[in-house]
Amino acid sequence: MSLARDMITLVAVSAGAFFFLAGTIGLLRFPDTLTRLHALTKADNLGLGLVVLGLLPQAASVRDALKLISVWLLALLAGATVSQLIARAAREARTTR
Amino acid sequence: MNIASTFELMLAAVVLGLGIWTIAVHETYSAAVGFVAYGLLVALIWVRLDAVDVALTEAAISGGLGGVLLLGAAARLRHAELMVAEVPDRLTRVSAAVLSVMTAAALVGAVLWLPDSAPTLAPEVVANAWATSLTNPVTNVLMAFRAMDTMLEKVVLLLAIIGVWSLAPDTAWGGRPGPRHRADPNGVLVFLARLLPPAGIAIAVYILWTGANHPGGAFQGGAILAAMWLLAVMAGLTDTPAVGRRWLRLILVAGPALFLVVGLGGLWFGTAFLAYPTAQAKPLIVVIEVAMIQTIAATLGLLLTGAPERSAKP
Amino acid sequence: MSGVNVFGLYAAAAVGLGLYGMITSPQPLRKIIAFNLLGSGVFLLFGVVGRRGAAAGIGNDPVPQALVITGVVVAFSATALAVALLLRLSEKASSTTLSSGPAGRAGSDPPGH
Amino acid sequence: MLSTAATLDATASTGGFMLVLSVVVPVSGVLLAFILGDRYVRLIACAIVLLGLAISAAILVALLHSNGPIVYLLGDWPPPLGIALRADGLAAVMLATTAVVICAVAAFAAADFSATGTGRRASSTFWILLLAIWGALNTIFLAGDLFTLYVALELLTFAAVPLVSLDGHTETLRAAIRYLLFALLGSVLYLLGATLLYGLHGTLDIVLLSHRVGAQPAVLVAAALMTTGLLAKTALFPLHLWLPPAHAGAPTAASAILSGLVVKGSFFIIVRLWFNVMPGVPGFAATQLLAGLGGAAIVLGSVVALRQERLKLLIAYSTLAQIGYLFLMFPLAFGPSGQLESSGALGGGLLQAISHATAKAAMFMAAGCIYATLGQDRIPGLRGVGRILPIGVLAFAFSGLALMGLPPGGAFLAKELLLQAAAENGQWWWALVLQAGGVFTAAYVVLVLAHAVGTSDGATTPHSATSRIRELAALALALCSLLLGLAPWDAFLPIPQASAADKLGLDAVWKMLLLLVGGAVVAILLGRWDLPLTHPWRCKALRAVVGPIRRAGLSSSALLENCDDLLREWPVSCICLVSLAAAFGVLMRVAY
Repeated sequence: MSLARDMITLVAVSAGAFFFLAGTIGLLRFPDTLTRLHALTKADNLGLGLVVLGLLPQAASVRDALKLISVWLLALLAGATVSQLIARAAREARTTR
Repeated sequence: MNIASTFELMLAAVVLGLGIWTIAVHETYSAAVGFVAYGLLVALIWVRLDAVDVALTEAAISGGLGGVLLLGAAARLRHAELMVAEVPDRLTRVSAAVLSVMTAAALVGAVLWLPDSAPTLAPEVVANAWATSLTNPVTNVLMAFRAMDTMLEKVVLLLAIIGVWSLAPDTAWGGRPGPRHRADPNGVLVFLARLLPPAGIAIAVYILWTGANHPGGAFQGGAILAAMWLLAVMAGLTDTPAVGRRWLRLILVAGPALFLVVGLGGLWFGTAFLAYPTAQAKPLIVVIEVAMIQTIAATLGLLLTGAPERSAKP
Repeated sequence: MSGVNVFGLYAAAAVGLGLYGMITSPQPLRKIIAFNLLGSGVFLLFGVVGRRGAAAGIGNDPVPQALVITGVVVAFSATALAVALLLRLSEKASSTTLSSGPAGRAGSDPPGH
Repeated sequence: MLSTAATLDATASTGGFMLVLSVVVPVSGVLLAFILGDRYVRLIACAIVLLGLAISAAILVALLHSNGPIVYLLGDWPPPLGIALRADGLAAVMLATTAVVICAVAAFAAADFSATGTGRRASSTFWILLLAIWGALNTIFLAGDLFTLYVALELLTFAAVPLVSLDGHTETLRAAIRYLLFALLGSVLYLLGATLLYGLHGTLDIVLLSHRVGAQPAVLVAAALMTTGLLAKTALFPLHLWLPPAHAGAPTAASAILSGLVVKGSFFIIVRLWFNVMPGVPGFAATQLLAGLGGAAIVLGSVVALRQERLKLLIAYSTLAQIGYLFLMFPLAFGPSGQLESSGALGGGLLQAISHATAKAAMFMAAGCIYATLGQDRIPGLRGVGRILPIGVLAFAFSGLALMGLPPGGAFLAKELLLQAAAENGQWWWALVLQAGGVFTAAYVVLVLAHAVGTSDGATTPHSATSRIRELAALALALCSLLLGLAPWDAFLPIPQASAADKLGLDAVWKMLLLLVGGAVVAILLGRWDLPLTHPWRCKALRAVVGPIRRAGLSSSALLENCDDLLREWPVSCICLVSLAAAFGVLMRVAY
């Protein structure tokens, strides 16, 4: 049982870390704001989601698990909003130029 | 070398790199961005140092609100800062570098020379925790053993507000700070500003409440409340209040004033200034903290919005 | 306690870095950022000192923790005041330079009252 | 560990609650004034000022009747866990001085900062910050914990900086930013030192530390960092970049507070650090360096003061010189062995600080009256002001004489004590500096007075009338400073009894005359402005002799002024700061 949990954690967290890595590389290498944003949101949403998913089996109590999930939801909300704001600012900057 | 210490080494290296970048980068705005990231990573160091209370404060106040403050200033000063062309000459930079390295080296030496049996007050804090019946040792130190510092620091916050307000033009004295923000009412920012504050307020209250026994407290909660309020202001959902308003000023002094009143109560009825009667210690501290979280939230928020710019009268 | 010493070394480095920034940055805002870096170094050093004093089931001496929390808030207020002064200066003057050249010797402005 | 602290601090707390009140009363004044708003601010401030004065007097009386310092444990928690407030003789006299100066400044400012019209912003801010400065200073004098002192220092800075920029001019804003940033740098260094001390000894309580501190390397690093940080806040040469513009640019009442009181806050912590926390640890060489900087401050501050065009800047540079004077007591008190040898020198140094606090505040207030009357304060334009503003000029003269050390002033007694200590432990060179400092002070006082009482070519017309209360407040404070030597200091400071009275006499008058003549000569040789006295000198022979010397003097003083300009550059100042810290560290190390 414990082994299965640890396996889930290992796989999910590694996958999450991979998405973070990919997102970071994208952020550094992509040419313009919108594509960079694309890379960033992948890291934020999927990467963090997978990390949280991986940590859930390790949570000591239901309360801790709920906290983990709400962290992910809040990050999702903030990430979505901010990336849209950045995208809009980038578009406006392009049209005014 | 185990995984934990490898991680700590990497963390220190990354933070150091980020720090160097923040100091060395050409543009001021980039430096401000660098500082935000730096603040968040420093919070991680605090977690590794097993000081979660400090980590929360560092993330919320230094990295979060401090970062917003610096970013805002960098944006507003973009043009003014560019005009400064007084880069110090080579001699200055070299001697500054030498002296800074020397200082750091002396500090390293001093840290390495610290005695092996480190002195600590932790046992005494634990042994005297009965006086407040709170189990978070940091809250005990802040609210009971060193309550004077905490009270004075609230006055420091108030003075910072007075100092910032004193920079207003005479015509705007008592008026509203910062520009009136307007955002697309159907836009995503307004959406977030409507959706997030209820959750934020709940989290802030939770952090305040849990601060009695777990990491957390009025500072950390207050910083979150301030962030929620700033979000609403930036989305144009609410305007900054005129600083001459009586209710606003009452909120701004509520924390230190209640602290003083309770302290004087201890002087008058009890054993000493800022001494709590053991039976009522916990409720008294909770009441003070409830007042303090409002004061802290209002103060932090208003420190970010700056000096009054618009006259109170429309 | 190797990890603690790593952070102790970093704290000392941050102090040096912040000092260097405060001395050499031409822009006042950069000086403020450097001051915050310097401050974080000092606080971390305090944290390392507290970590060494872990005892009685607490991982970090709570007294330094409390002092650092107070210090962080004080440093934030200082930053806010400095930024407000700077913004006001930039409204009043074209340049935010802190040096007053030989022509405009400091204080040649008529004083109040 | 707790038990030692308990025995130390159990020594009676009768009247200890007054220590709490002396901090709490100004702070609650700040809160109350802030809530009630612009209309009642002045009223509250005046009520608090009177109350605070009474409390300070009560503490003085209580200390007379207690044997040993008054101690109060906040929250009943003994150090090292809790914080103690302690009032010894030094703290009590500083409390009283602060109360008196604040009282006089409040009387002066009552006419200035009224709550009407567009001045509401400046007025409200001024009164609240005045109370805040008072609360901060009282905390500094009483707090027995290094971190509480840090918070109080920051409180002081946060109250002082907005006062500098109160009028909102570009230059004063600039001065305020420089002041704030440099002061922050200083307090960070102080905190760094405090961190190391906690890491070594597990407490920040002054008394406990004094029992535990030895000459470990980390203590020396801490001492060097803390001292340098505090020096930056005290604006000792060469760390004075912020002082002249800040003190000269602030409104008059604020200048009086900044120059008279605020710099004394960090100075007092240095005294606590060197005499109470780690007595004898810094060693002989470090005291010599400290006093050497003081001597340099006297020369540079005085010479540059003689070259100023504006009266307020002249007084600000005079403050720079007088701050240097305060640091001469360190080698004299500690002596060649590095241990505390002459407590008379400590008493003299403190007395000098008190005397400067009163005299300099009075001088700024007198200058403020002159400025308000003439509408400007250029020194060549002062001619004839003695006619239209006799009391104001008299106040200036008295405060100047008090600074120079006219008996029975506090500065006179202080100088005698320091000279005595110098003779006792054979450091004659500091006696020379002490005397030179007196002559330099005389020089710029004579320079100003000669212009003020000189006849003007045309009729001087007052620009606007100044209120009589303001002149009288300045005069009262100046008189207070002149009579300080008669106070019964031996009850509070380590000063031998009745050392003032027996030094009064023909001898003292003779010394004073010598000082004035010396001052006049220096003013003629180094002053940028011709003394009006030189006009009647038609004697060509004399001119032929004086002329070349004066030219040489002027060019060398111009050189010093350029040097001052360079030192007040931001990077140069910061480099000086860090190098000083290094120098202190090395010198303290050398001592062992």
